[in-house]
Amino acid sequence: MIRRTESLLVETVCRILIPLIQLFALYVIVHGHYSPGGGFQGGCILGASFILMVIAYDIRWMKHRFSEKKNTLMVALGVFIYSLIGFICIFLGAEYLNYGIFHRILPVDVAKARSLGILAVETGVGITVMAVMVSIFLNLTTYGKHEKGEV
Amino acid sequence: MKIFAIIIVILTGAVLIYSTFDMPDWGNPNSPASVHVSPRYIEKTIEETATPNAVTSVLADYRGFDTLGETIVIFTAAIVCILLLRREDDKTH
Amino acid sequence: MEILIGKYNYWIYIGLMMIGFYAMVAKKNLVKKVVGMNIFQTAIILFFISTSYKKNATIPIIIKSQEVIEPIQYINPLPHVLMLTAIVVMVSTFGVALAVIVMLYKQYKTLEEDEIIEILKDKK
Amino acid sequence: MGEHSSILVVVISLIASITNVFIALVRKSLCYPFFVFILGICFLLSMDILYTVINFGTVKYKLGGWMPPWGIEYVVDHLNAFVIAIVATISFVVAIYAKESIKKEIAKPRLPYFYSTYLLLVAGLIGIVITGDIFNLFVFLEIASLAGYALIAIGEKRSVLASFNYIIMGTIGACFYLLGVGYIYIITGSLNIADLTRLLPPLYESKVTLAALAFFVIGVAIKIALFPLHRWLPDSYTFAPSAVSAFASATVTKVGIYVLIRISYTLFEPRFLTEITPLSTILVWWATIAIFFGSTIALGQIDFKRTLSYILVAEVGYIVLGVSLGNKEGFIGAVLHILNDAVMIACLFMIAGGLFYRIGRRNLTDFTGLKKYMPITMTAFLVTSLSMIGVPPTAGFFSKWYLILGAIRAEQWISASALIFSSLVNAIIFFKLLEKVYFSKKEAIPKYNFRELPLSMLTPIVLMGLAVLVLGIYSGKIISTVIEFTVPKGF
Repeated sequence: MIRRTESLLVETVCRILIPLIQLFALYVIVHGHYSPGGGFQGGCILGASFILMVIAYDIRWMKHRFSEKKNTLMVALGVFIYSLIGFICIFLGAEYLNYGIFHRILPVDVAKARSLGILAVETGVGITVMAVMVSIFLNLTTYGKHEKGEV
Repeated sequence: MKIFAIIIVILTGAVLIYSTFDMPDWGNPNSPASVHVSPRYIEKTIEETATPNAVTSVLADYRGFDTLGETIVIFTAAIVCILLLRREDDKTH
Repeated sequence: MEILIGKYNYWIYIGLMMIGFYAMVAKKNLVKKVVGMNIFQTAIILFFISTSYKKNATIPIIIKSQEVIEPIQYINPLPHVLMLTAIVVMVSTFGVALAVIVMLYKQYKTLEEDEIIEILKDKK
Repeated sequence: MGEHSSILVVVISLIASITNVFIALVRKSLCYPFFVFILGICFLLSMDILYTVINFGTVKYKLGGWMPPWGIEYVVDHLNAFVIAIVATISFVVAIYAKESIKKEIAKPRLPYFYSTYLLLVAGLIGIVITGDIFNLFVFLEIASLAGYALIAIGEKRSVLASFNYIIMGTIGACFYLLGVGYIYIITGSLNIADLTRLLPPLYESKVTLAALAFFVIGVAIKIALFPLHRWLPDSYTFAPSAVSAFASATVTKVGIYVLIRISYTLFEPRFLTEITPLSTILVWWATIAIFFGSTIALGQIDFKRTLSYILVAEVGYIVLGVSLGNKEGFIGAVLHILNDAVMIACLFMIAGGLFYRIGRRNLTDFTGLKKYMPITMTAFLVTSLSMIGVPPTAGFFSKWYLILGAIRAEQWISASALIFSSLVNAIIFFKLLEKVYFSKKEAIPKYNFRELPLSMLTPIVLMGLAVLVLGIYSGKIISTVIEFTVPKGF
């Protein structure tokens, strides 16, 4: 039960554009080691794709794809990943957020372990930023109702 | 009220301009900020973190706790928006 | 004259900052206040970023094949990192401020500060 | 956990606020027990830190394993550990109190998010205090501020406008602080406090250092509501939910004062404030004016919470005065007053919240004849009021004694008289109230449902009332084990 928008043009363009935007966002997140980019930037782009979905179609259609419960879960999940990685470092016997210690459990040297740690952390940041963007946008534009209409 | 505001703004501006005379020039490679802590990040980033992008390695590793803090800040913003605005009484499906 | 040209980045940020600060203190419309807050914070970000610049240097992504890495060839990454944090903080503050403004609008049906104060006085 | 407790005290409350969101999705009734449990752990960890610092000296913790000027470092000395213990204790006690009082003031579906935000405020405040890096301090300052804005905005109707004003003022303060950080960074290139202490002395003559100090002080002065910049405080704490007023009023301003102490005496040397810049003299006068005005305005208020807010403005003046007097007695008095004032203000705000809980009002006239109906609460109120006035065996007497001694030793006669004046004002306000409570012939208006508070609200109030007495009796011991060591060198 998807309600179509009035403009066929907007719908078709968004249908093509949104997956590309999301793909690009993932590229920005994972390629942060070698080029400008990283969790925040990628997360913002990813969040923007969902916001575009809301603007081009409507909220119900977007929530059909990405429910509020999932969104709230993801807001917390990203930060949780980040802080959990810090805790794993403590359990392995190093300081909080000292990713170098991962070389004990992974078959890599210290520098590479740090690189992997950065990647994991950036992923967490990306998830949180994406979900937060969507959450703030929905709450602000609909006065917290998550539905079309007046105040 | 407007005059009061203008006075405050001009006072702040005066302090800012006054202090600018002792600041290093724009783009000076020998300014203290460029020689004290930051060179290590540029020199050692590949060796220590296997990440060529120094901004990423500083962001997520050398100063990783700041980044945790900022992720928490944005998490706070989301929680605050839900706390203040979200009303569950209307059923959405 | 040399001071004017050599430090022109500082003059720009000072100007921006005073505009933002004035809007925050003097404007009566709540959204204008928050926009002023944003300009103010952007000015600070501009200040930090301009301190990181070195003449004839490039972005801090180190070329792997290089034998000796000279810090002078790359701009200072630290202010960029700090400002990434500050931008996120700014966005969050902006979000919270807007949420509070939405609540205020729901209560008073206006965004002008003096009108709200007027309504509060009438209630008393 | 030993060596890791300094980081755990921050991270556990952060993770708990995240986990709380998960729990809320599964089962909402579990949120509150979890919330109190976590704050209990934080309390124990803070005591562990205090114990370690007292017995083994300064604790350092390198985050991410990087050496200090490059990575972020936690440095815990006596002053930090002391303030952390205060924040953790008050947050725990108020959390117990919050259960009943918040149920009446906030809609039920919002409760889990309220607990999350409260935990974020605690984490932010402890993070500010514990860190040894000026930029990390800014990040946690923002966490604490954002959580604070929201907690205030969910109060009564008027609280939203108060919260908006707080956002504008608070952001100006935080931005000024950030600008100060930028100025320090541009002339030294470092962000670590210990490193800066070494780098800054040759730069004391620089205009940039002066401007940085000015921005730091003004930014922090907004956050602690020092007199002309106090405009956000009375409205915010009057209309916020009672549990939030109790916690925030007791800790937010105190943490701000901690930042002021750190900046003025650790980042810079004491001689920079007294000989090179006239900052200590300015602060002494500024604080004196704050005491006079705060006390005077407090006299004319009707709402009990608003009265307390203005008294708080005056109390902030006390502590800033003690810090900037520049002698040992004043400084000891100030640090001791951070503790005593946190306990007293939290207790009084909780009593105000209790009154509001029972009768939905909290004007000064509502206290009439309360001894009959709320005997235990009113006993705690009696003890705390005597302490606010400064009657000997209670805690308030000792800190005020040291502050006045310090003012006399620094030959600041006007400041000393301001302290005495403020005590007199407190005496007028609280004796009037006590008279209403204990000796009023008039009956309490019968239509109200006057009863003793529920146990979960009564226990924290009684605990704080007892603490006022106990802290008074053991103040000598507290000074000799902790506060003696916080006095900066050169005093």
